[in-house]
Amino acid sequence: MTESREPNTEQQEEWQPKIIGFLCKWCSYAGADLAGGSRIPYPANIRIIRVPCSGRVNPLFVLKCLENGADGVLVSGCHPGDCHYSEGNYYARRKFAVFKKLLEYLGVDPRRFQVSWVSAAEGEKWAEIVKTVVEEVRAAGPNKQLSAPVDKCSGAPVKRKHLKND
Amino acid sequence: MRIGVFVCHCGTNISGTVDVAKVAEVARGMPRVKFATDYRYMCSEPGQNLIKDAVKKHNLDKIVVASCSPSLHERTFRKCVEGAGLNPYQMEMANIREQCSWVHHDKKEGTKKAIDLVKMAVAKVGKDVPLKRMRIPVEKKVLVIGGGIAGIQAAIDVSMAGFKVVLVEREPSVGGRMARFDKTFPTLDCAACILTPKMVTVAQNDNITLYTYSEVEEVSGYVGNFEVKIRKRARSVDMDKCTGCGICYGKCPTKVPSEFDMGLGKRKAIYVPFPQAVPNIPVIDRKNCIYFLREKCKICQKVCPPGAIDYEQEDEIIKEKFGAIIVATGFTLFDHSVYGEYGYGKFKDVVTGLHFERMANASGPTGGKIVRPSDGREAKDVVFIQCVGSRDEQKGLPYCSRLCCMYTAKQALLLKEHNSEAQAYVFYIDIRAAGKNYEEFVRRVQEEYGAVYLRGRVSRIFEKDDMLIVRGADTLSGAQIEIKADLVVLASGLIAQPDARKMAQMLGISYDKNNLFTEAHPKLAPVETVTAGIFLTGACQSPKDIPDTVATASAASVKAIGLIAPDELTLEPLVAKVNPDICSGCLACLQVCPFSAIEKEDVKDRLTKEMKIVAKVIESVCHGCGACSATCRVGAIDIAGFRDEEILAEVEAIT
Amino acid sequence: MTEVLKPGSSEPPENIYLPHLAAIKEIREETQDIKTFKLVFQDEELRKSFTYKPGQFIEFSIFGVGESPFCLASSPTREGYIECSIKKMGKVTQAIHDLEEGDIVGIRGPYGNGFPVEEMKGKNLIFVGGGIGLAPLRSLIWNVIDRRDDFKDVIIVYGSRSIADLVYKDELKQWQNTPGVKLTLTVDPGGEAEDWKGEIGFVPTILEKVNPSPGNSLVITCGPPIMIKFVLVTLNKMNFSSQQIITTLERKMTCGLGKCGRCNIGSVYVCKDGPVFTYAQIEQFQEEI
Amino acid sequence: MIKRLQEKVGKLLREKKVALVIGYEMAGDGISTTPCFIEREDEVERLVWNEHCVYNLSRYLIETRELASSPSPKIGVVAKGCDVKSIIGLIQENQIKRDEVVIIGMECEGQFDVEGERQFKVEGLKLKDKDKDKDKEGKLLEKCKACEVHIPKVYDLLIKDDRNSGAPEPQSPEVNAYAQVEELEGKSQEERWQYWKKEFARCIKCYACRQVCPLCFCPQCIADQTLPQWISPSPSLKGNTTWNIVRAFHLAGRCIDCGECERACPMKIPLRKINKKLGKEIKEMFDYEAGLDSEAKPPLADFKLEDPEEFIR
Amino acid sequence: MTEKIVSKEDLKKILEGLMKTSELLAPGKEGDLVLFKPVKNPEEVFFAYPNSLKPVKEFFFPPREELFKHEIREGKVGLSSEHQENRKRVIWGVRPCDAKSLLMFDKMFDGEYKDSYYLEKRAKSVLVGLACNEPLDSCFCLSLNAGPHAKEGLDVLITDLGDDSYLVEGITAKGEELFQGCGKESGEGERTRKKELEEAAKKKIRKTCQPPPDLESFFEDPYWEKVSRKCISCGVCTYLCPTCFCFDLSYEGRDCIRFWDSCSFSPFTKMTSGENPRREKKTRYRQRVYHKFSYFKKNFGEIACVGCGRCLRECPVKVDIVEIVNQCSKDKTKD
Repeated sequence: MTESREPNTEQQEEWQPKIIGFLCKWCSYAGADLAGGSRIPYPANIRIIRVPCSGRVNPLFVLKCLENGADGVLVSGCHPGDCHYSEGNYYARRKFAVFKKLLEYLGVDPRRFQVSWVSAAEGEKWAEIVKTVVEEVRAAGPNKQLSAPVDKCSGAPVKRKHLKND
Repeated sequence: MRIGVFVCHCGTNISGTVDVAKVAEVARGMPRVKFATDYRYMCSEPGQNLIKDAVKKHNLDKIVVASCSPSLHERTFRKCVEGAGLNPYQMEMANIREQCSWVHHDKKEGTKKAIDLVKMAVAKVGKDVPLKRMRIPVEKKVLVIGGGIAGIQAAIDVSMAGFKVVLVEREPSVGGRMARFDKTFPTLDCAACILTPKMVTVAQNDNITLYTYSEVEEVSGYVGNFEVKIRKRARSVDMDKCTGCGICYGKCPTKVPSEFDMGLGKRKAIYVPFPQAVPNIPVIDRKNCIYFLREKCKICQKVCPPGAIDYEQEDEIIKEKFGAIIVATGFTLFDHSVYGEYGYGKFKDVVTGLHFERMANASGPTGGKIVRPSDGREAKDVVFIQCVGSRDEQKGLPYCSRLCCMYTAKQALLLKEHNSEAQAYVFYIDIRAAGKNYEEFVRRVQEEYGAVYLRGRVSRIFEKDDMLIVRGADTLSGAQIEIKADLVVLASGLIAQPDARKMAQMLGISYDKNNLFTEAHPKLAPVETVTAGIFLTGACQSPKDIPDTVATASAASVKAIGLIAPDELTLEPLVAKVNPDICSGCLACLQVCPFSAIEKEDVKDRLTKEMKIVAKVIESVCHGCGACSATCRVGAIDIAGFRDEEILAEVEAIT
Repeated sequence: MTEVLKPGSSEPPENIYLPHLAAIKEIREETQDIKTFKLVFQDEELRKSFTYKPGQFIEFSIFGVGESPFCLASSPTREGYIECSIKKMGKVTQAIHDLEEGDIVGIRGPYGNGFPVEEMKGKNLIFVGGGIGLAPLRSLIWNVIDRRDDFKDVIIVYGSRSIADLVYKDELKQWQNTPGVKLTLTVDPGGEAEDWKGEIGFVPTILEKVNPSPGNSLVITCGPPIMIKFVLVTLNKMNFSSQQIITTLERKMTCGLGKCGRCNIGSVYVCKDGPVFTYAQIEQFQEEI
Repeated sequence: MIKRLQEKVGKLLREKKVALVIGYEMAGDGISTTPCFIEREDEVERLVWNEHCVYNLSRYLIETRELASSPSPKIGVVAKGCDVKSIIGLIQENQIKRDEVVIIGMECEGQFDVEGERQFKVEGLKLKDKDKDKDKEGKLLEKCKACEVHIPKVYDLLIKDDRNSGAPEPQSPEVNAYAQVEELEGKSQEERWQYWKKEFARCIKCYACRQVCPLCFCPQCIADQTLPQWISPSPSLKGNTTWNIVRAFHLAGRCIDCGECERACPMKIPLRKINKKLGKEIKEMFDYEAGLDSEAKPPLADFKLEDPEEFIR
Repeated sequence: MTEKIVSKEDLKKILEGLMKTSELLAPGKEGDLVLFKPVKNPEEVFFAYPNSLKPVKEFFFPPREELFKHEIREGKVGLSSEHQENRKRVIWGVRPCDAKSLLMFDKMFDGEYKDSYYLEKRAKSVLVGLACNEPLDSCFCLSLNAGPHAKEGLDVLITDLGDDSYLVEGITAKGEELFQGCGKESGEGERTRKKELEEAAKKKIRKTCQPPPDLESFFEDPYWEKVSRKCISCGVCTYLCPTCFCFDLSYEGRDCIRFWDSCSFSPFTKMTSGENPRREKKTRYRQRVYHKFSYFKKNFGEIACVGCGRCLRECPVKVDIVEIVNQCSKDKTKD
């Protein structure tokens, strides 16, 4: 069921980029944990989704995020050679290399989709990357591309009429 | 569906930055959430009891715990909800500490983010399906492939723990390379003295079945349940009847170069490779035996007192099941004939370190004398050249073979011990002596035994007046050097066995570009492979000296024992699953699976009733990495616990 | 020349796609994957005015997820609520199974022709059901039991894969105890338990054993296609004519209004002209059922 | 050429080497051709070959798979050099077996754009003399201009062009196959977005692009799935864009550039321009080209340690 | 019914006027394609087209239409539905075949269950027809009770007389209203000219569609397997067909939407259980043919085809439905 958003009191507030991160649970997620454990502050714009491996991240996830209105997506995994599953990140690297080229070619702002390697020891790096990505996405502005509202068949203005309500 | 949300204060760790009461309050309004509360320490016993009580009281079936990182307490809370009678995999954690309260300082912002994180967890748990841990029976037996020191040690260790082991060796005797050595660095124990007792143990231990002159031919199955075909090659000698008296090879008229002695000595067509061989039972080399070549002779059969010679014997195929496999297939030497400067392997008196070992060995072909193979004259001036093949990306290997520095030093020492007149010259690039007492040893060789160490490469070796002229540079002095040598000993690098790649493919383990087997993780899983249940020891993984080899053998044994000790394997259910109805059979998943956990299957389509190819997951082999799922274009393969639907629910929850 | 049609000019006509809101009053777990949902319309007027026939169906809407057709399992003789028994199969049914009492859903309908209850009066009725196929029959069975005098003997043969898969377990007992109603239960071989008192065997076999007479009788059957197929063979053997056999057909019925174009069999739209057909009608169809 | 094609196909059928041959016949308009399925020897006269045989018939191989496993096992398919690439792709992805197909390779000098007639009167475009007519280049399909496989790389039978008997294989003109892609690459990000937005807005989700594609063989396209719903089924700018991105990505490293998607699209969305771009990138980044080797690992199911990663932080 | 002669200039003025008072839709070029779109400038209105790529059905039965929205707050559900403003809509340049197709839509969307979304749009629209002087080879309207100058379903018909003047024939009051106060009476010469044009156009239509009377008995014929073989099961023919109306309903977020669907697609009839009565391609193709030439006729008294020829022109593999329908009777007699 689609729950309606909370009353939009925030609308007046300044726009804040919304970023979704897909982090592999062995390296990057642990890196983010380390950033937490080390109390390294970074912007609160990112929401992390934990995945087993960067190789698990289907490029369609990224597309879904952008389509649903996320302003940026960050996929982060282990450095090459460090993958817990030995090769997952290599496959991810290929997929995202191609996918990124595709999005760019279609005119999607490249800042909206980023990839990083962050190890479990790189808490600092994680915080830095979040900062950078947030700033870049902020500069890119609200995502009006893939999440553009649907176009109406004809441009006729509409009036809304409540029919049923309890 | 009735979801319960439990928000942890973590003392003030979370509540300092996040308004936990507000989070719980908002959570109460989330779809399908029937109960939400906050508590000071959720992971504490009262905290866990709070969850259990709420499950009962509010009839909850799915749980969200908003607290710290799942890396820390996922196990705790899974156990907790399991204790409450729920499926442990219908619990999700929202990491509002590491990802929120500890990194954000603004309470309003922190609270807002914490709410989002809870929302995601609620959305995910809503899609979670109950999962069951998998249990599979385990064959309590270990296969060790390779009967060198690595395999011997592994077999002994496993057998000592009370488990059955099958040790397969392709040579007629176990012992491997180490059996050829004279003494071992840095302690100079006699190799035979320390190895032979182990070889005997292998032969005599009831838990160990030894198949020599045998090879592994096929491996199928998966962790806990490997099915292996072993080819026991025909020895032409009945092992049960043979007493090892040795009359047969005493009388055999055919002499051929001995492989064991690196061609420096001879053996018969019926032979044991070396006196201490285990089993001490000869084998007929059918390629050279007169009977097998011309159907004549039969002398050995005539002289054999127990009548053990059996010319009709055939290869035997043994099929056995194993719970774990230890791979100890060892190494071979780099072929230096690629190097023109060392004479392309054509000069008889340019030999490898292993030749030197055989000569130095008192029971070897020269009776312990270091001689020139060309004329048998005792060698006086001997040049050792290091890094032959190693660390040479152009013609040789990119890596360092690790033990050449040490064995060269040892051989320089042995040279002097065998002949006090002799002089050793060692051309080296760097000395790598990074083991316990290694550096001291090398220094002793130089200082006490007078070995001359020259830093530099040899540019050419040529023959002159039945001597070898070794021309090189001493880069330290900058001088050009020419040494007139009786013998040149090359410290050839260690490389993978010629059939290593075939072996890896048969086992379904990965190998690097040098055909060395790849460990599952270089640091944290150095003896595991990506294929569950298959472990590595010794030089088949990377060049290792004896101490390291023995250490990895014991490590691999412990891993194998740990695997087969329980009656059943309990596996996490977070594995891939194929929907055969929509699988297109392109098998891209099979190609990306790092664990070979996917196989091709022919099935009848449920609806069209036509035969088709689909992918099938071997659940006990799958690690749940998800590479298959992300590669599948149809979305026919999904990862339990991280299903597409669950991940997309998280996305949708916050967008 | 044709004039353009004129809808009512002031008020827009009723929106045929807009569901009525209904609250889930009660959820009963029938089997592991079947639940019965009792629904009460939010609108009080509608609660009174909503009438339907056994065999009709509704479009059940989970807002934001989707809409699916389900037959009405309740009897119109029990007023004030409707009931649907729903098996967990796909996206919508899964979402329905996740619902809790008190949740609000959307209902459009009733649609379809329903069973010819009037024609059944004064006749012996033989109900043959399998699995969840009992749901539409239940509507009719209660209807018959509640007006017991209008009908003659009632025979019910109902089977499922196993005891656990039988639906309406409590009601089966009530039917059994109703005078003039003969209920035979069966489970597939292997689906029984030690204390099972019913039959063991597939529905067509048991039907043959029950051996109802075709005289002044109608057979109403509903269940998995494979069951129906063999039930027909059995009935044929017992000399039932195809006019005497009534069943409901299943198709993907998206709109329920005969408009969306997918549930037709020939020129007949299952959602509008069905889903109840006599076997005589079905025999006329060219497409395979 | 047609004569020999008919003879060879007749022989295949007569000798029961194939159960069915998929080829081209004249369409009702007397200009274009249409796919046809020949099962009997006496039907071979329907077969034609000309510059309007644009369809990639390998698409039908999957549907006839069932037939291929019946007693008379093989399916013959008339294939141009480019079509053979998709046959290789199908073998590579286990959709068909090489020994179940008889590839009747056609030497092809390029296909003409019959579709030029669309919307307007059918006139002017008549089957002209086989001799080189002046505006041939002008009518040549875009994809044919940079063709490198006038003679298929793999075939069981080859029907050579009569005119070229003995002549060396026609040389590909020096054409930049990626000119259109590069032109678009040269534009600004915003310009590219506006361009594609306008194109995708027209999409009516008829899925002709998918249905005509020889490599879109999934039993249930991801676009038709509801659990989860990856792509909204209705045509809207948002859903259309997603669909087109997914379609292109799912063909990355697999598309053999037959251009059928773009040709089939009634709304004339320049789909080939996207596929081509991905082909270019994959060639540059991973040194892989689709449709050349049925034994090769697909590039997205493969990796090299030294794969590019400048885009990764 | 009045007839008038208007000049090109007059038409432009009328268009300009309509733009202000109504929503005006007319054909325009988009690259090589001719599509109906809102008119922003009368200059862009394109007259010289055989027919638009998409039929005008999209303005009554949009490819995607929001039916209602839902909102859930604290367990309560609110539903709201949008209704388009009742502003007059003029669709300019409708070909007679497309106009006729709308009469079939009327039958579908009216009846026992009245589809307000369709009917509202229908009621507020005025159809200005443009007679076909240059039909295409693929047109076959004549054999289906229609024709290049047919008036059925239109409110007004314009015929281009070729000399920058147009004959305007009012058909309904709604239509005549648009041309009030402009142009001049038509003369005999002009009427003759129009007749000539009509006859000439009719002569150009050589393709005929002659469904056999015994189509029903053909249902199980292996013919369908054979003729459907090359069909690729895409939705081109159905989506571009002016008489195809199949649709699907779905929720997208908070919107309940209706959108085009096609009987060519395999999932169209696939049930959740996986069962699919029309899984085989042949059954789907047969459904399309039978729906048009048999079922619709049975239910509504006429063949659901107007002979616009779009399906022939746009089919990616040149499946010729007319040929298939005509042939199936011949085949019958042959066997």
